[in-house]
Amino acid sequence: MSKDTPLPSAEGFEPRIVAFFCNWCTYTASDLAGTSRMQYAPNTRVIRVMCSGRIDPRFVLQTLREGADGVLLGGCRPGDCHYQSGNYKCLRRFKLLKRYLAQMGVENERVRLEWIAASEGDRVQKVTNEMVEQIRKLGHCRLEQIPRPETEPAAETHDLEQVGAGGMI
Amino acid sequence: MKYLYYPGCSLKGSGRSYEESLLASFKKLGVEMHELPDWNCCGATAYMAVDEMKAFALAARNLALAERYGDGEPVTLVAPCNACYLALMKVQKYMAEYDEVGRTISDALASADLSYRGGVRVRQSLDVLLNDVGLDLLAEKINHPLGQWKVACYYGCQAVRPFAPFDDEYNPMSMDHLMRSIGAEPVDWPLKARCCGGTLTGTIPTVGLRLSYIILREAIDRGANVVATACPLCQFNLECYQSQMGREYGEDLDMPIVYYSQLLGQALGIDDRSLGLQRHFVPLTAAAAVG
Amino acid sequence: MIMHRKSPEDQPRIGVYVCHCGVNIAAKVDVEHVRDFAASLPGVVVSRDYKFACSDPGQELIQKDIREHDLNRIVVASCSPQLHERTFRRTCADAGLSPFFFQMANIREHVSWVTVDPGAATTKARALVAAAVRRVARAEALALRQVPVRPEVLVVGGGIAGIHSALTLANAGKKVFLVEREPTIGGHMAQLDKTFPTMDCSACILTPKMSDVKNHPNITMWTYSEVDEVSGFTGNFKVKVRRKARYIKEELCVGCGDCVDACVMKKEKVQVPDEFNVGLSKRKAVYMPFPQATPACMVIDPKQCLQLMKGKCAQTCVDACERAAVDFDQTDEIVEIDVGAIVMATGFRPFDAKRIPEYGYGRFDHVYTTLEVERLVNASGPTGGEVVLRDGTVPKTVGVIHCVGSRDRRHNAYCSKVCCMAALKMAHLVKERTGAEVFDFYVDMRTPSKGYEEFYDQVLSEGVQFIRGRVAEVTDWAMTPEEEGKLVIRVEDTLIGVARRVPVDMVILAVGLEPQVDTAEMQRRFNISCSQEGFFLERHPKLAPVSTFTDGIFLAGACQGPKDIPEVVAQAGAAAAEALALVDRGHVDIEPNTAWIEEEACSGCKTCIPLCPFNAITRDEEKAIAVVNDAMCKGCGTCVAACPSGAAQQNMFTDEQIYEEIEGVLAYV
Amino acid sequence: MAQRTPRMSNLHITRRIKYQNELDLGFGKVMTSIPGAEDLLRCIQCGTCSSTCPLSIYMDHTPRKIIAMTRAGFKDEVLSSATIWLCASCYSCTVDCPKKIKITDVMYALKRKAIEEKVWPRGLPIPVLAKEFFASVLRTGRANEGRTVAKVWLKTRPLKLLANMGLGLRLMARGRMSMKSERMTGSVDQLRKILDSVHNSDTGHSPG
Repeated sequence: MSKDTPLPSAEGFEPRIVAFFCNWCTYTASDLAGTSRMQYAPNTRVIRVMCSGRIDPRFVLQTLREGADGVLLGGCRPGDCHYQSGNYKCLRRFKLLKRYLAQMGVENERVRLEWIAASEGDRVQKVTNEMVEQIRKLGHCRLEQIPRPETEPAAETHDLEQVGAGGMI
Repeated sequence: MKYLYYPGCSLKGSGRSYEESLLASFKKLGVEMHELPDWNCCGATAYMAVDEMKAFALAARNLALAERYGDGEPVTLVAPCNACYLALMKVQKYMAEYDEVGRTISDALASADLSYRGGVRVRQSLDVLLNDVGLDLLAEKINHPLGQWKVACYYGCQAVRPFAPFDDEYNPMSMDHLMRSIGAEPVDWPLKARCCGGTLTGTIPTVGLRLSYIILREAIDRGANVVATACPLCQFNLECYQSQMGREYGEDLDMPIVYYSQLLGQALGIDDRSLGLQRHFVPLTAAAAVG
Repeated sequence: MIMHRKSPEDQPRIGVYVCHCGVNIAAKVDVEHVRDFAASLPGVVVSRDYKFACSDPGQELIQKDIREHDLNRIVVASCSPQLHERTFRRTCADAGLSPFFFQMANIREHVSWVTVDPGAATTKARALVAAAVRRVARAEALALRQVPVRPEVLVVGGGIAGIHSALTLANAGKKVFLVEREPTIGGHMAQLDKTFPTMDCSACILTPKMSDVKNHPNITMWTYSEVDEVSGFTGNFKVKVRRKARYIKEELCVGCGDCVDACVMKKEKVQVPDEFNVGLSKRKAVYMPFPQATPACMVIDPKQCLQLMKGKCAQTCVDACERAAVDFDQTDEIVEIDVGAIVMATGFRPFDAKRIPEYGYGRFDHVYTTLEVERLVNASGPTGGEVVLRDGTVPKTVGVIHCVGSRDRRHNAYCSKVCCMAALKMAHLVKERTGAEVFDFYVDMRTPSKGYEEFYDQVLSEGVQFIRGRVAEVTDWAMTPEEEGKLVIRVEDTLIGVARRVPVDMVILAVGLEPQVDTAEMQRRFNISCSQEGFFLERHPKLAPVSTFTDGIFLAGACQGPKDIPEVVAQAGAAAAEALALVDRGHVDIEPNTAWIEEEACSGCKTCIPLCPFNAITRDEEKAIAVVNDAMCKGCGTCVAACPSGAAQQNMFTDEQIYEEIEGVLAYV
Repeated sequence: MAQRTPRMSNLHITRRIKYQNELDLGFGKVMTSIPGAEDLLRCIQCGTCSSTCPLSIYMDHTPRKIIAMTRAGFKDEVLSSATIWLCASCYSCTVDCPKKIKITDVMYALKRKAIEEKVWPRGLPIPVLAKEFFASVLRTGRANEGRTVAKVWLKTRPLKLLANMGLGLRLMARGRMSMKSERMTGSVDQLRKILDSVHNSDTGHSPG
């Protein structure tokens, strides 16, 4: 192997996907996929958070801004949240985020939220593979026009939260 | 109600009375059946043994034609013959389940400017009668209830196996319900969906005849005076080889083997000739002698 | 308290250790390449690869580097943090470094084990290592929080698993609450006649333990009760138990049975199937499940009692009870308890044989399940221990069928483990009681435990006919005169290679074990996980078999997977020991991943307050800002994600740390 | 099974042993690549297929044994076995198999393999029927039952054709059989084009 190992397919486009998985269900499921030796596409990079409720929509924007082609969010199944309702909060923010992204011209398939329980290693495999295939068809994600979070006007973020919140995000 | 109809080769040959009685009955029930234009053989069981992909391609062409006929609207294709029903169902499923099948068949269809995107719902005519027409409407339309018949409902294999979306794989009930609705009494018996021997009756008669005989014998033992079938090959085997079976096993067999649609037709008041009953070897009137 | 040698203000001096994990990682990931790559990352002072980082020499190597190279941040790229994060944190702490200056990159479960192509695996490992390096540079020195632990333990389920766990804990001096859904403890074991392989009478060995539970000063036993709600966390669970109305005052009832005799449901046709006898006998509205039921207390079935259903009955039971124990006005009562640990012992459910219609259960009278035959052969069962069929005859030929619902991808793909021995026991008992010719149809005979193979050998020598083959069908279709009126078992004798038809009078289905029907609901209530088959999921199949992913909740018995009695008892003891280890220590360490509010940045908008599932955030009206109560915060971070002004932050998961991680996974490809 | 007094001449004393070099060890693996046969190697030899099969009692090897032999590489024995030709495609085994092995599809695959390798038992009418059927459809787009069966008998057992003449005539008299071929309403060319295209893109199991 050369020092600069290229992505597996040099000729084709290999999407880069960042996954935010909750510690209790989806991260455990992806560990299970590992211990069960389920082979899947190598394009995802998992970032662990304690709860899908921690996933700030700005993480997703920043991830795309940094050059990722897709973002996968994973949380416990409805009703199974380790912190009671963090996954619902995630879902509400996600819905708003999707609308926002659509306005930015980001294709629907690039950002995906999945409920994957700790025992569902096979779903990690399936969802990852599916997503990689979908994004492979879409090609690179270009999100230059989004300002970096640091420079983002506070009011805009505020709006985002307020709408999503409705008092109870 | 309006359906696209796939007769298959047997219903134009040895199983003509199935088509005659089914179309007549549907007409009487106010159901429109339109024959799929330019259909071809489904491939049946034999083709699969020679070339799997070609067998799939044969069946798929019909689905492609049906989908095109629908012109964007959802299409239901009714296949009364069990073998056709299975072949059409199978290619539909395998195209979706196996990439290799999906790709090969799509390419093959494309070579003749055809395509199939999975938009056809394939259904057995029993399924349509039970679940679309419904027992309520049937009860309304029945004017000649057939109280004299103790019917052994014989579904054969491929209507219920392996796909059986509308009935049980070994103890199907849809035909039983249908028979009850026309006033006949279905008998409870364990061989409703056991194999009749298929083409073995012709190719290895010692084996095939025995399988058909087992079905017939059990139907008699359970007190049936008529056997109703849903498959042209089953009907052919049980009826046309009956005299041969009689000779082979030293029994006087005289069991009328009809299509469920013929009994339904009678109950709807359709004349025997329109139901193709004259085409059968064992006349339906012989039944009284058996029970 | 450990003195941290390094202050967080120091420039990061990072050590990276890329683990081979034998060949588990090294066979797929080019570890040397990743090592060299890591060395090029900002702040990295030392980068090494090592055969087994978690081994003693591996840990010593890290500690030596910390001392010699003055490292203040450590990254280990190896397995999942679920497995060894604690190990390496301790390594750091022992070398005088804050354990929270450690970061793990999961390049085994997330990379080498799931990736086909070595090149792609190496690329992915690089990204994860870069992310860990970037993140650890922003790590902060934190201290573990210590929370006191309550000494009481809740045991859920009063079968043999729950009984054994409760007794073990109680004997160690801990206060135990034992909650059982049925009117009596005892579970499935109470229904069994004999227990394999020694054939001890099940009741004889179980009932003493049942009365021990009842009489133990440290055990509070609540039968006919269910857990309604669980909140809190390890060491401090708050549990709401619903004590269902029995309509009998437990403290007054002596179990004499006068009310049962008096009950107006005298005719059998108005009576209901007796659950304890698996429907083989009938019971009235007021009943006791079986004579040794514990507590020896009646219960009135509200779905059958005329008074309770229609408000109209002669109430003969009330008149008959000299102690005035009948109480139609009773209602469900909710009791709240605080416990430090919970042992789940909720057991299993037998496979419903009707789901395999080919075997005719429910269609043919003479097809039974193993559990039904347990009751038939039991001396206190519905037939007084005589094996007679539903038509009153004694079977002359009996077929026992293995693997009913098990090893079957259409139903349960797993082996239920106990059925081979249960079937052998049935074959032995039925032959012993009736002298019948017994045929045993098995797929693979599985008898791997102490004394089990010997039992198989005994049953073989008793003349039971073993046929290796899975039965396709039980039918009343007769082909020969001998088959008329019998049940015919159709099977291939696979050792001989011929199809056989075996006519029998009685069929016994060795049904498998399934998760309880409400496992999914329980899983939610207790916030634990289930495996794909639906049994509760253990933390690690080998090394943490009775722990769950939720600290403080442990698993005992068949709720975790099929088990026989010896195994259940062993596991129940282990679960009790784990619970004991927790509550006995008196405190638990909690991750310092709580949220906090940066006062200057908080606008006082109150967005976060209703979001907190634990009511840990309040508003300081004077300062007009939000305040997080550290003791109540469980560290989910939901408030942090929602804070419009970025004032809320989460320790160990600050925005800054996560942005570093995002850049880390993307920037170096 | 028939009883008979054993005689020395009836005792077929043969030497039976299988040397490893006579086996095709990869045969099972090869078969799993065929759609429907993918689960073949999962078989636990429980025999459900053989006991539910209405024809296993006539087979030289039960379906279970065929799977074992396929997996073990007894390719010659499997392909020359009568078993695969006796399968009437009733799908009982497929729906009953606890491992969800599509045994009917496995049997089809073995039939094709036998035809491809030209090892099917000569004189057995079933492969002839399959091929005649195939040819008939290729000609007209539809199957003509009467003609096909007549041809099969002619090719395998001419006497049988005569014996069944009566049945044929009776069927004809009732309008249930005709020597005139049913044809597709459109041109058969389109169908042939599709079939040819399959042949071109074929994955290796086309007719020999």
